[in-house]
Amino acid sequence: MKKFVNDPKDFVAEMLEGLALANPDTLRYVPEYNLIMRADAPQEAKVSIVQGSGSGHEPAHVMSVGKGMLDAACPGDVFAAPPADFVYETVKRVASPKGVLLLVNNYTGDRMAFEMAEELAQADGIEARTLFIDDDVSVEDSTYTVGRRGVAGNFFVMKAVGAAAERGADLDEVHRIGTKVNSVARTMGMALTACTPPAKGSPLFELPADEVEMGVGIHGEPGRRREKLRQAKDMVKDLVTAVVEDLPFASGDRVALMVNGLGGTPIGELYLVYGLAHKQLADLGIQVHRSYVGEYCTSLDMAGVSVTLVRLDDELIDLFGAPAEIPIRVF
Amino acid sequence: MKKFVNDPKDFVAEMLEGLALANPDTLRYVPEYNLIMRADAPQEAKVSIVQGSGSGHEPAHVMSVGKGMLDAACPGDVFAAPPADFVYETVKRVASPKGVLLLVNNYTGDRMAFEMAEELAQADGIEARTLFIDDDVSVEDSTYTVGRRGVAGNFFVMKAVGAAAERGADLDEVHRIGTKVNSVARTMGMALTACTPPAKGSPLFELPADEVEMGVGIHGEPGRRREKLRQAKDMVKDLVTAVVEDLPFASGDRVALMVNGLGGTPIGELYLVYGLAHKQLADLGIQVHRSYVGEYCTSLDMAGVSVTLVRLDDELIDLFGAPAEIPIRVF
Amino acid sequence: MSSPSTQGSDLEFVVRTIARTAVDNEQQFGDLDAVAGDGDFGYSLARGFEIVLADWDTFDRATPSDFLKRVAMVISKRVGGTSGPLWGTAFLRAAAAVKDQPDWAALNGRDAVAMLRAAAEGIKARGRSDIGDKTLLDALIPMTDAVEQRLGEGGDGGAAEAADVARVAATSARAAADATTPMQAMRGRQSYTGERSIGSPDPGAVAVAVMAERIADTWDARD
Amino acid sequence: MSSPSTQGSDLEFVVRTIARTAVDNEQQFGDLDAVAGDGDFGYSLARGFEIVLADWDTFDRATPSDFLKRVAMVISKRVGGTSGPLWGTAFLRAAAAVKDQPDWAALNGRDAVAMLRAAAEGIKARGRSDIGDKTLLDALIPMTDAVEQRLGEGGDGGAAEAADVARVAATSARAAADATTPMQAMRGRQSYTGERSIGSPDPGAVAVAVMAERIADTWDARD
Ligand SMILES: Nc1ncnc2c1ncn2[C@@H]1O[C@H](COP(=O)(O)OP(=O)(O)O)[C@@H](O)[C@H]1O
Ligand SMILES: Nc1ncnc2c1ncn2[C@@H]1O[C@H](COP(=O)(O)OP(=O)(O)O)[C@@H](O)[C@H]1O
Ligand SMILES: [Mg+2]
Ligand SMILES: [Mg+2]
Ligand SMILES: [Mg+2]
Ligand SMILES: [Mg+2]
Repeated sequence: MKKFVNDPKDFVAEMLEGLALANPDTLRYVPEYNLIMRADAPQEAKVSIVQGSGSGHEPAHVMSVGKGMLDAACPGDVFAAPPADFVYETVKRVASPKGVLLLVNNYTGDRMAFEMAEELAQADGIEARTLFIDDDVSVEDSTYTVGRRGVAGNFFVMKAVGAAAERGADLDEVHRIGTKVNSVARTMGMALTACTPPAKGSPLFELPADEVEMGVGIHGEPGRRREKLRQAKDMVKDLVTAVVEDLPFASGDRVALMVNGLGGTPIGELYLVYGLAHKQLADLGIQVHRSYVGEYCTSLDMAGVSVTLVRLDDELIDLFGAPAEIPIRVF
Repeated sequence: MKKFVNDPKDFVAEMLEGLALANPDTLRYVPEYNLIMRADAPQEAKVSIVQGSGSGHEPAHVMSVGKGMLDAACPGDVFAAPPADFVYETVKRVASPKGVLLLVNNYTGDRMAFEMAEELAQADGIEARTLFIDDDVSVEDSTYTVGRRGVAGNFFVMKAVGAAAERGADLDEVHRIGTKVNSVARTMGMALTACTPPAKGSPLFELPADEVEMGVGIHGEPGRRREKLRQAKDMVKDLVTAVVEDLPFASGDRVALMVNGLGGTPIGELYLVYGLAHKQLADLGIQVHRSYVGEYCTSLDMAGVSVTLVRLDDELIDLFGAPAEIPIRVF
Repeated sequence: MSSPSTQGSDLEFVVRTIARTAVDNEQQFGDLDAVAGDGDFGYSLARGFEIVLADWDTFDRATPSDFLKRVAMVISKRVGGTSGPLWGTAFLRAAAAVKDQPDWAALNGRDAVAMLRAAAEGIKARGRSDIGDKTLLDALIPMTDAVEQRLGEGGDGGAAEAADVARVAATSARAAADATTPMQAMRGRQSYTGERSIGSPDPGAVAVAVMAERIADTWDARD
Repeated sequence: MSSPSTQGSDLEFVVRTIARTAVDNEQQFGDLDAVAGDGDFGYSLARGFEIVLADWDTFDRATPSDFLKRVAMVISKRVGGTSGPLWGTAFLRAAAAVKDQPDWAALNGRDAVAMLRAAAEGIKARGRSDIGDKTLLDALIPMTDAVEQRLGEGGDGGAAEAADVARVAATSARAAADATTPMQAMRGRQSYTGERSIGSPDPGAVAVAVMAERIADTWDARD
């Protein structure tokens, strides 16, 4: 394993410490609960937004805490949902009179932790509501699973509910908006390489030099199929087609298009993929209104991409364009 | 080679096309010269800023074109300086009555291309001036080379001269500021893995599983020494020490600290490295005033980091904090 | 605190043995999870039950229910992933099942069955899962059925009968865990691997069996 | 356009042979650069001279100087990396060296030496380099010296002498290129590798030798 790591058990804590040191004015770090929160949360006049998940998906979600996005994030260990109690403690700290919205990607462990935390918080009189995100189109037969997984589409939910909350929307309204975004967001990803969890020290699965995993999950879960490595244009075509056909997106739709790197793929390649996807959509009469190219929801050092489409309307265009101030900035 | 690539000869062109498609309102792409420029350049009242280099270092420099940063970037092929003519054509297109500042990382090919372009532009009556950036401390014995290399520190030069130009500073003033930033910026990098240029299709050098290259260049050039992989804290300590001792930085200094990923290292690890570097500086009495964690100047898919320190004064703090609008954004 | 020979002490013995088994088998349980899951099952369980053992003497023992609630709290607080909420819920529901029985000495076999049933129901509810999904329920429920049946057959209620019930639990749990091998996982991380989950036993079910066996093996040596 | 038997035609022959050599040896030159450099030398040269050959018939040939300037422009325009500016400058300076000689037919051996010297000076200035730095200068300068010496020895100025001068150039360039093997690179990407550059010849110097050899080998067959 070649990583910047000390004792792997300290990986998450040391990453969060670095994040807090880099953002001393805006963030607060509570080590007992792996908790990163806005220094100025809770805001009395605003619904608080919380998201948690396993670690290893950075910048999701700890680096998306800030004005206009999350009020707090509570990550677990690498690829493991946080303990319910961490979530509960997080909710208590950012509890606002206007309520708390909990965003959760749809995985068994995460669902359970957040549902338990919601119950505990409600027992304390905190108005808390949970919203599940499940944008991944790659799990086709959900009868064998807990349903579709939440992946990079969660960014759009965070952004929209964060913007709405900042403008004073109440919990019902914020929940409605988040649900709507989730209902029009679709994602599919693919891996060129496996990822290596620090504590495991070796790749999570074996992927031969000439094979890729189509529809991979962000914890390295298998997706639709394993297939031969091909030219970018052929692989991207399959990703875009799967996403487009799922909602389905249709000619005349305005969309947000995100090309998300899974951690090991350089941004030059991401822009190449973006260009291919954009042109494919244009050929279908689908108009890209807003573009997102970079890393949003990663799988440690996995080389790969995911493509997300969100069908836009005027409300979403307005919310997506709202300002935000989070640790992920470049200058 | 596992990359998102079609014909490797088209890699740079397709990346630039994607970049232009993702930023239709703000950028213009001129395929004949690999040129990315602000759609609204040149601005009569503003010195124009141009930077070029080989490709493969994205987001440097094509994704740093925009208000407050570069007016244009002219990349060459992967790791190859652009032809002088590309630079010349770029300068012509963004020539402003207030002049053009050319930023160049100090490599033989780049120096020559930009010097030739400067001469050609001056022959056309364009006021053009070139500034060389050489922040890399890892080349110790520069009698055997063309001197130190320009690496991630170039970001700070771009940001400062971009901000000054935006405020109307003249060419002398912009050149003075850029020279000053370069004189107080120091960087050192290290690689955990080699990178694979698309056209080569195999890693540029061999690095055994338990070895790292300390002081690596951004084209995979060797640096100070090859050594055993160690815990992050030990390796980061050596990087920070080399950078601090070079200027040298001293107790009481205010600095900007950048932890730059070389392309294959996930941001979680970058923040872990950031925390270690920040604390080491604090122990030395050096105060981090502004932090930068992410990818700024990469080497394709190389896993590794560089650490940059810039000694700040009030003028630089003001310029670094100025607004900018470039393709690298997250929302 | 209850004396070594009371029923309350039997409950403490059972819980402590579960905890020790989790800690001692971290590696084995993790390896089982690595076959079709993500390899963290042993790590998660061990981290939680380690703290249960460390905090052992500090738990409120006013009633059996209070005691079980403390155990549940530690697990919920410190264990992440899927196992934290499932095992935490199991202990919390077991606590609720005996909340009307404040007397440690009066706990009996029927209470044991009630606690196991409540735990299984809690896991079902929390995990949206049921028997047949290839989870620890596929060991826990058959084991509870076997224990209930054995108790229905009657006995002298003395030490010999209790040891025999423990043995029945162990035997039935092991058989049930073995029977998960040909099943396809319908819940948890394993389920995304689809058919790749067939051919190895469910880690959670095996853990239940190993715990029950250790209880039976050490029943007569309990203190 | 000049007739096949003029001096002007010899210049065209030399330039065309250089270009063909660059295109035909892309792989070999690249492999040489991969030893201690970054492997792109063959690619860069070939891309430029490919265009020189493609545009061959379109070049302005009013004077030898105009012609060389066109070649220089193509190289400067299309070749990146280090080789573009160096070879572009070399041709541009060669053009300047004969700018007072508008007559293709009047070009002679002294002009050839002047062009080679000017090219070398241009490379030195552009590359901030000199003989001994392990670059193509270490083949180009000794070759020019040898040619000048051979011309000083006098001859009939006829076809036999010209062929002999070409052979002298090839022999001296090859010997000089071989002599770069034990040197340590002081310029270009190779120089960062420090002592790792010792033990293999400089790709640029070898390219000069291969070009000179092909000129000598095909001198009598030129058209
Ligand atoms: N939804 C569920 N209901 C009941 N038990 C489950 C469920 N999901 C997983 N399990 C049990 O948990 C075990 C795996 O636990 P663990 O490794 O901690 O979870 P994860 O799958 O999140 O990594 C499985 O072997 C199974 O017995
Ligand atoms: N500064 C210089 N002056 C003269 N020749 C040089 C210089 N740098 C490199 N060369 C020559 O160029 C050759 C390498 O060319 P190329 O591979 O295109 O450059 P790069 O080193 O930028 O990859 C070397 O073998 C050497 O002969
Ligand atoms: Mg897990
Ligand atoms: Mg090169
Ligand atoms: Mg697991
Ligand atoms: Mg080279």
